[in-house]
Order: sequence, then structure tokens, then C-alpha cells
Amino acid sequence: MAVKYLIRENAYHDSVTLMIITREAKKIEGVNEVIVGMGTELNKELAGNLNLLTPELGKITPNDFFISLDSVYDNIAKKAFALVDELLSKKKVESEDYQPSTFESALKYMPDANLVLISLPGKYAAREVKKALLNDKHVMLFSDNVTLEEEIELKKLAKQRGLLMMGPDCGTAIINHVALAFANVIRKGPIGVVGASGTGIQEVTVMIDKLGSGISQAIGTGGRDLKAEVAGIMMIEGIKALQYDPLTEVIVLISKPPDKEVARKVLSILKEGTKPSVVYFIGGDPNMIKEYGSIPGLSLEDTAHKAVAITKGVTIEDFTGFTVTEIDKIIQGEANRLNEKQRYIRGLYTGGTLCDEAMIILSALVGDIYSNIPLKPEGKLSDINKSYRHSLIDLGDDEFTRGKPHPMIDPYVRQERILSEVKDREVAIILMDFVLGFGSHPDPVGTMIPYIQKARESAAQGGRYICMISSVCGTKTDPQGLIGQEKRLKEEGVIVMPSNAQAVRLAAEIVLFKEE
Amino acid sequence: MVQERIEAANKKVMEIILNGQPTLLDIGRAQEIVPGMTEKMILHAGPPIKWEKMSGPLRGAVIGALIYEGLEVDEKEAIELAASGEISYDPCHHHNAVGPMAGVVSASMPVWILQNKAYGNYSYCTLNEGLGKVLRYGAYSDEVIKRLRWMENLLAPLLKQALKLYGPIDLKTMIAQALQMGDEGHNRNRAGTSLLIRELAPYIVQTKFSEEEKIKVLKFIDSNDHFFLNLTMPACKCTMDAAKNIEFSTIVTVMARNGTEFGIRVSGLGERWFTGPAGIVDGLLFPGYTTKDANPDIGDSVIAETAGIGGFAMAAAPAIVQFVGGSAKDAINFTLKMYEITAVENNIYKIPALDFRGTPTGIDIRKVVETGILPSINTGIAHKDPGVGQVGAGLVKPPMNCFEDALQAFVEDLENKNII
Amino acid sequence: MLLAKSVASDLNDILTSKTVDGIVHSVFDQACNIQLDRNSLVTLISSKLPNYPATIKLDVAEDQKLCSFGFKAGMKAIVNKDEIKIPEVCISIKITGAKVWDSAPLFLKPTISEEALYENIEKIRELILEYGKTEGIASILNGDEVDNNYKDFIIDSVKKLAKGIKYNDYKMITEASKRLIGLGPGLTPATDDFLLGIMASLYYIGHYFGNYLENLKKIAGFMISDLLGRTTLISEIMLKNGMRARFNEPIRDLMLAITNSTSINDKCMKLLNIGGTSGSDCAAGIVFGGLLMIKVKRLK
Amino acid sequence: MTKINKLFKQELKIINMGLESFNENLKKQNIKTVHVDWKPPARGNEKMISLLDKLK
Repeated sequence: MAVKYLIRENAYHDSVTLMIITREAKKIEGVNEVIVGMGTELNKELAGNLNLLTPELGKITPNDFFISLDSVYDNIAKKAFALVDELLSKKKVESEDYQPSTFESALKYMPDANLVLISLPGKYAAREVKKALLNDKHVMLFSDNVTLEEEIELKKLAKQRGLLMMGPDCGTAIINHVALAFANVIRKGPIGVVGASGTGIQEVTVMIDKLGSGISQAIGTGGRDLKAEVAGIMMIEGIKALQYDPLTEVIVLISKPPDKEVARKVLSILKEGTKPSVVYFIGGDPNMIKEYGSIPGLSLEDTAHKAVAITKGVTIEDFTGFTVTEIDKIIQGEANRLNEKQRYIRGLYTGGTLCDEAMIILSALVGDIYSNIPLKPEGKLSDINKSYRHSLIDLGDDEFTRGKPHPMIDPYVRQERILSEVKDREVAIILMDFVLGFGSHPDPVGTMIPYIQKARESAAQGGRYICMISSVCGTKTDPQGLIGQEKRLKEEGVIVMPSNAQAVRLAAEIVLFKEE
Repeated sequence: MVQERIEAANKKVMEIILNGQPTLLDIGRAQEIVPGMTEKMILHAGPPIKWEKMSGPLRGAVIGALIYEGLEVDEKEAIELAASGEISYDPCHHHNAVGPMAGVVSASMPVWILQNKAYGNYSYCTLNEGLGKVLRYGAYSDEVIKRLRWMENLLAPLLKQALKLYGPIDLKTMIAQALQMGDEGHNRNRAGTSLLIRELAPYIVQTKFSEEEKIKVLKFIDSNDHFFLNLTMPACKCTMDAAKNIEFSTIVTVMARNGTEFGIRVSGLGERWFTGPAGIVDGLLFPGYTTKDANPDIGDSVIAETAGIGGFAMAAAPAIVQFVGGSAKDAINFTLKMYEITAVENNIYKIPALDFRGTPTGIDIRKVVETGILPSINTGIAHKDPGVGQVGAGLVKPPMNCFEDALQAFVEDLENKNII
Repeated sequence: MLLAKSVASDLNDILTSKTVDGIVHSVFDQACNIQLDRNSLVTLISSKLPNYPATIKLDVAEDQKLCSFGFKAGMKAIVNKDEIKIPEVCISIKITGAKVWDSAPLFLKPTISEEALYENIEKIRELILEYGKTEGIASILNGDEVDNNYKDFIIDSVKKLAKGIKYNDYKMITEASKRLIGLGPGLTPATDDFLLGIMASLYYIGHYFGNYLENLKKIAGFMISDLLGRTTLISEIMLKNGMRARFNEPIRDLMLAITNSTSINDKCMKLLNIGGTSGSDCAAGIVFGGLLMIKVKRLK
Repeated sequence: MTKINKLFKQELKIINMGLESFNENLKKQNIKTVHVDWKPPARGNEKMISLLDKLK
């Protein structure tokens, strides 16, 4: 029993408000009992009966307002009292819908704002970021088209003031369990993530959640942070913050292969700290990571597996297999339904990093991959609208999104693309990602289903079966709901794999099985 | 450096505006009272305009005024005279005066005499004629002229006597009270008119006029919710006038329309007008009228918004927002938006619905240009033909170029002075 | 300047031609209390509310909230029988000319049978349980279904009070009431509303059974004989008015309906709609007191 | 403690500038936000921006 109380002398509140306060305070988890009222003898006596009376409360008069509650946690009591204050001071006027026109004016309405989320046209963004930083607000800058010079200047300013400056082009962050821009609903847990890639963070955090663990923070840095020019300013600040954060036990780093010098710097910062870390430089060299004492991830999924393994204190093993039972049966079954000529995999991706990861895994298994964002220059498609052999397309790349919404918001590009892909007689497998979470389309699977059906019909008319493999980057608690989305894909005969890595691997295995 | 100078100048301007003490003193005859007024002069609303450019309602009001003054007897002759060059036209604003809609003031018209007690300057405005067919909307039929004569011969002398008995009336407090009773001081003047009647009635009764005359006067005021508008306007005028010509200030001291053009004046830019085409009012038209009937924006009444009431105090008068099909919340948002372009929150004019936040006061041309937010103005809509009258009411915005031109002139001024 | 629409007759004793200073005690959406001295309050209420003893109803728009006038607790108020001024917000309220609402008790000759009276009270109980708010102590009418700290805390005292009234045991009444004043959240703690309801039944149903008002008043007096400092000022004054059989309009209307009519739903709903739980708590008191008085009939 | 670590302990209060859907998503998560009804400065009029800058 730990009694926390609050007294307001000569404060009068109507009973409706007080009832709401009692009700709301009781709802707070960790509050065992609460009494709210004026300091009359009987109210005090009742408080005594409920073990909620303190000597100080005993002294108050009937014209003093009090709230007393039982909770062992200080922070919960604070939360309850903050709620009381909020309810008591609630303005009678509903003016919250007013949208101020400038940052300065917004500050008047929320002087204690601590983060500014900016998704303005890149041309104007830097100016607003600067204002935010100068007002000591942390920033998440979603906008792209911010120059490298601006980025460096802003990040230096942020560092100097001890602030987060996530971005530019930062698509995902989860701060204090709030999904910012494109992010999933992830359990609370001991793993802290710093990532230079939006969908990379999404896939890793989703896998962590699927494995039953959770995250403390997921900090985005924007894609260019680990370039030589930016020198990993935000990655380093992020790592330091996580090292200092008592709720973080393991640190996970995700980035495209960084500049070598920057990589050394970042890894040495990790080395200086006491917390274990898993680092995935997508397609980068794992040896350097090992040299610095961090554990290299082999895929986004493997990265999550290893981070979770560390928190559980179990042996850390590379994970490059499947978690699906009877996988051989699926491989054989699918391979047998394809005709002789069907040989190629076509990946239609909405998540850029998922596409990167797919290319890396796939190229190791089946050889050359073509793409609009190829690993090697020779893999560049001459016409991005026309796939060639094994092709993995990032439909979210600039060339597709110019003047159009990103396919994670509106999958229109993919709807058309799937129909043209299946016309190609050599296509065996369509590989797709579905990214859930805040920011994404409210029903990404639903918008594709009619086109999946059409694609199947069109192939069937040519006497062909098309193998469709997908992975859904999402959790059960995402607004779209993982289970429903997966179920509807399965109903359409689409194979749903638990991760992008496994989906890619399955596609490769089917193709390889057929070739044997 | 230059920014500090501007801020300091604006601070001074805002102090003057907030300290203003508009007080109603008396009633007098325009020619005798209004500085620079002559027998053959007609004052009008808005920035300067020639007869040829005048819109329907303003022309109608000029014709009516000429007939009223007995300078010409019929319409045809009046039109000839109006165009002859013999009559000089001048904005009310050039004579410390303001006038609603056409804003026409001629020599014999009685005018309210107000003084800004804090700074000693005066302002003037005609007495409100009521609703329907009235001179300010360009009507000049016999009934209009007859009413004007009645106002000159009975209403004005009677009120003058009552005022003498009462003494000076503090209009600032009265406007502040009206704002707390659902007026915004431009398009809704019901509370203000009621407050005025309440103050004056005991003294009207004490005047040496006949019972019948007193009854007629009281009924006349009572029948016209806008009676108080012609006091709010000069109250705002003498408040703003005290703040003009303050070097380096970017605060707007005058906004006005003549039915053809919208014009503004800026404290730091002296007597210069910056004009653009007057807009069409977006609002509720009375049954039977369409937007085609509407004259472009007209009148000096926008001095209310310039001084921080009217459209800027929309949140105080949710009833008004219905003109544009809005809700009470919209009314609040209209006001909140105006804080984005104004310098301060008023110390006296307060809005109950915003927890007594002061009204947004003092339009800063820099803020208007930077945010792209234009002042939102509550106003009546005049029929474009002379003599028809009011056809609706609603919201209007000034043309952006007024503010852009003023900003450019302001910068050029500073450049010429080698300050920047 | 605001006008008063109506003014309660009992304010005659409080507001005199002598101008006195008061302070704004508390301000709510629909009411603003002005404290004149230790023992007296004048309450300004919006035109939406029914009449109460010691209140002045303002002639303002129905949806106009009083807090929107800028009144704040602690502001000075200058008061006499003609006018209340709150200089800080430039508002004066003109009382002269307002309609007087007579807050005095209104006892009519009973016109319905005892059976109908009983049914009326049962009806009120049903309405409370269906439409009322039972977060206060109205759940006392409902056995043990609702888990409610307040109810459990007072049940014994309520029983004791009933016994005291039944046997005309003044000491027992005082002791029981003492354990019933000032419990619950809000400005008028739930139990105070409950006691007020009991007083209403005591007077009106007591009168129905032909009891002398003097005797009823004596009991009511003992109910609050140990009132001082036990509850909030507002509640204290409410109970004192109740002791003098002065109730607000909905209570009075309901009491008149109970003893003279067979259609009480409207009147009861009006009472239930008062305040947060106040109306329901008070109605519960009326039911409790009513059933008690039916049992007691003539005081000993 | 750095400001970043302080942030980790605070309730997020966010000013959103840009996509309104981000603001809606934050509201769905019960986060207090103010959405800025942002417009390009001087409506994107370069001449006006340069004039304004001269006064700064």
C-alpha cells in the first residue's frame, strides 16, 4: 500500500468533473484504489477506511479538494495527477480543431511540444526544421529532396543542442511506442533499434514482435546518414542515447552498407558501450562487424532473431532456414504445377529495403537479378516498366512515384504491374510484400486481391499456373491486423511466409527444385 | 537591426491603438464640423475615386446627396452635376471621417462627433438611416430624401440635446460590452444599439421635444439594429488615426472600399493608399437575389476589422457565421486565424467563447504577406444598381496585392533612406 | 449590463439596500456563487436551470455559460438589492424589475389516496434505477448490486436515521445525520443531497399525513444540528434552506406531484437531470424519506 | 542526461507539419498533436520572400 495524494485548497469542481476524474483515474493500470472529493470529515473517514488517508489529508477542510490513490508506482501516481490536472483545466471551448498556420503559432498552442514531425515539400523543409531545433524540439523529417548540405548543417545543429534529427527521408520511427509516419504497433521490450532504412526498421521490429519480444525505441536516421559526408551523426547520437537508456538491453543497427570510415566509427562507438549489439549492413561485409565485437545480421529476420536470442540469453545462431512446417512439400507441390518454360521470379515490392534484401538473398541462390535499383550496375533494367529474367522491382522508387503516392499508401502501380508480369510465359513466381502499420494503406491486401485474381485468370487462359508468394510486414496489433490480411491472401492461394527473407528463399527453392 | 526598428515602431503603434479612448461627444453639421468640408464637396467611402469609376451604389448615393442638398432637384440634373467636375469628391478618410457602404457625406448632413480622449484627435460619421432603401446603398427616392431631412431636422437635434444632458459616452466600454453580448461590431450591432438606447433613453425623454417626436426617435433607433454601427466605425477611426504616421511601422491603420477598389494605408507609409480591385462578398443573399446582383465590396465599415473587431471578433458572434453557412466552431476558427496576422491581443475587446482572449488586433502587412492569410471581413452586400439597397451579408477578403504593394513600398522606403 | 430574469424570494433577507462586498466563491457552466459573509451565498444561475432558493436567474441566452462572462473565483462582487457588480469583468447585473420566484414551501391539500402516494414513490424508485445516476448513493435503493464505496459506508447510519425519525428520537437523529453529512465527491456531497431529499419527504409527505409543520421542522433541525464545518459551504446552505422547507423548483414540483397527482414522470426526470449525481441522490432521499413517512404516518 | 534520453521519458507532444494523415495516425494513438495548416511562405512568391527577408 502506497498512498499518493494531491490537495487543492479552496478549489471547487462540479461533481460531473469529479466523477469523470474518479472513473478515469481508476482506469489507469497500477492504480488500486482512488478517492476524489472535498475534504469533509466523512470523506476523510471514508478515505481512512480505504486506507487512503494520510496525516496531511487529515488536516484539510471541507472547502479543499483532494484526490488520494493507492499505487506502488510513483510514475503512475504522477500520471494520475497529471490526468486530474488535465481534466480539471479542460477548456470549455473546443478549439482543438483549429490548425495554426505557422510553426511559431503552433508553438503558442502547444508550447511544451517535444517533437516536430515534418513532411513538407523538401524545398521548404530545412527552414522549418531549423526553427524546430532552435526551439529545442526534436525533429523527424520525413521529407526528401533536402540537400546534403542542409542535412549536414541541421544534423550538426541538432547534435550541438542534444536533439534528435531523424531524416531527411526518414520513413519510420517508433519513439516512446508511438508510431511515427510509417511504423507498426510493436510490443514494448528490451531491444533498441537505430536504422537508416524505413522498411528495414519495419521488418526488423515486426519480426521482433512476432518472436514475442519487443522494442524500447526505434530511431530513424534517414538513408544518407552513414555517407561519408554526414558521417553518421544521427546514428552515433542514436546509439549513445540507447546505450544510456535503461530500458534498452540490446542495440540493433540497420543500414545499407555504410562508408567504410563511418562504419568503423559507428562500430567503435558500439564497442565502447556495454550493451550487446546486432548490426545488419544490408549486403555489407559481416567480418568488419565481428572485428568490432558486434554480431552481424544476415537478413532483417536473422537480425531480429539474434537480438531476441541475446535478450533471452540463448545461443545465438545464424538463421537462414524456414519456420514453416512441411516446406519441402510446398516446394515440390508448387514446382510441379509450373510448366517447363516458367523459370523466373518477379518480385513486386512496395518496401525499398525489403526489395534490397530480396535481391541479396536471391542473387546468392539463383544468380543474376535485374532491377530498377540493382545491386550491380549491370543488373539495371533498361526499361523499368519491363521485367527481365529474375527481376525484383522497387515500386516505391522515385521513378515510379514521381507525382504519385507511394505504393505503400496507394498500391496502384503494383495492380497494373502484376497483370503485365503474368503475361510473360517465362514467369513462374510472383513475389510480393505487404507492409502494414500506421501510414500504410488501410487494406493493402484487399486492394490487390482483384488483381491477383485477374492475374491468375489471365495466366490460366494461357494454360499456366502462377505461383504467388508473399510476406506481410505487420503485427497482430497493427491497424490493418496481420491475421486478417494473411488469411485473405491464403484464401486466394497466395503462399504467405512469415518474413520477407523466407518468402524470397522459398521462391528460390522452388525455382532451384524445378531446375534439378 | 531593421527588424528591431520595425518591432519597436509596431510596439508604439499598438500601444496607441490599445490606449485609444473613443468617446462620443456631440452631433454637428458636416460642413461646420468636418475639417476641409465644403458645400460642393461629397465625401465617400474607400480610397479616392472619380465619378466615372464609381459603382452603382456610390453613384446613387452621390445623386441622392445632391438632391438632398437641394443643389439640383431631379435625378437627371443631379447626374449631370455629379459628372460636371463642379463637385469635388474626396474619401471620408481624408477628413477624419468614415461612412458605411457608399459612405456619402454632404455638407448639411448631421454627423456624430467623437474624440479619442487619450490623444485628442476627432472622428466623424453620419447617423445610420436604417434598413431597406437608404442612401448608403445608393437609393435616392423621395422617401430616402425625406428620411434624411427628418434625420437632419428632428433626429439629430433631439439626440444632440439628449447627449448634452448625458455628457460624453465612453464608446470603448460600450463596444467591449457589446462583444460580450453577441455582437462582433460590424455586421451584428444589436447589443450595441440596445446598450446605446438604454443609456440615452432617460435623457431623450428629458429633452424639450414633444412626446410624439420622442417616441418617433426612440422607435427609429429601436427599429434599426445597425444604428450603433455608425458609432463603432468612428470609434475605430479615431483609435486608428492616432496611430498613423509612425515611422517604420508595418501596421495597417486603414482598410476601406469604394465599391470599385479596396485600399489600405499603413502607419509607416503615411497617407499613401495601396489599392486593388474590390472583391465580391461570399455570403448569404436575401431571397430573390443572386451573386450577379451583388456590387463589389464597398464601405469604410472595415475600419472595424482594422481595429480588431468585426470579422476578427467573429468568435464573439457565432450568429453571424451563418451568413457563410458556418458553425459556431467555424466562427471561433475565423477569429483564431486572425491571430496569425495581427500584432497583439486586445486589452479591452475580449471574446467570451475564447476564455476572454483579447481580439486579434493590429494587422501586420509582413504577416499577411508571409502567411498568405488575408484579413477576413464581415460585411453587408449592396445591390450593384443604385437605389435597390442591401441584398445580403457575408465575408470578404481584401485583394492580396494591397499588402504586397505596401510591403514593396515599405522596403523601397527603407532602401531610399539607406536603412537596408 | 445583464438583467436578472427571476430572483428567489428568500434573498429578500440577504440583499438589502445597503451595499456590501462579496467575493465570487466558485464558477461553473451554469452557476456562479457569490459569498457575502460566512453564512450567506447568492447564486447566479443561467436561464437553463430551474429556480433554487437564494438564486438569481440571469436573463441570458439558454446556451450561454456563466463561465463565459469571465467570472473567476476570488473576484470582488459589489452587492445590494438592486444590482450586483463584478467590476473586474465590467459586468453588472440589474436585479430591480426581475420577477420574484417565491421559494417558500407550498403545501396543498392532499388529493390522492395513500395507495396512489405509495405508487408514486415506487415509480420514482424505478425511474432512478432506470435513468438516474447511481455513482453517488442512489444505488442504496438497489440492494447490493452496485459496488459503491459510499453506499457501504453509510448504510448503518441511514438505518439509524430512519429509526430516529420513526421513534422521534432526536438524539439518534442528530447522531445518525452527523454520519451522513458531507460524504461523496462534488460541491454538494452525495449524502447531503440524500438528506435534502429526506427533508423534502419529511415535510411534504409528513404534511400529507397531517403532521404539524413545527414538529417536522424540529426533526429537520436535528438532522442538521451538527452541520457546521462538516460539509462545503454550498452544501451547508442548501441543507439549511431544506431545514426551512425551502427546496428548488424541481424538488418542490415533484413533492407537490407526489401528493397530488398520479403523473409524476416528467417532474421526476427533471429532478434526475440536475447536476452530476445530485438529482439522483436527492430523489433517492425522497424515496427513502417517503417510504419512511408512509410507515410512520403521524409523528409521535 | 541528454535531451534525447529525456525525450524517452516524456509523453510525446507533437507538432505535425505536412501530411495530415500522419496527424490522424497520431491522434488514433491518443497522442496530443497540433497540426499546422502550412502554406509556402508568401504563397511561394519569390519576390515577396526576398522583400520579407530584407526586413529580417
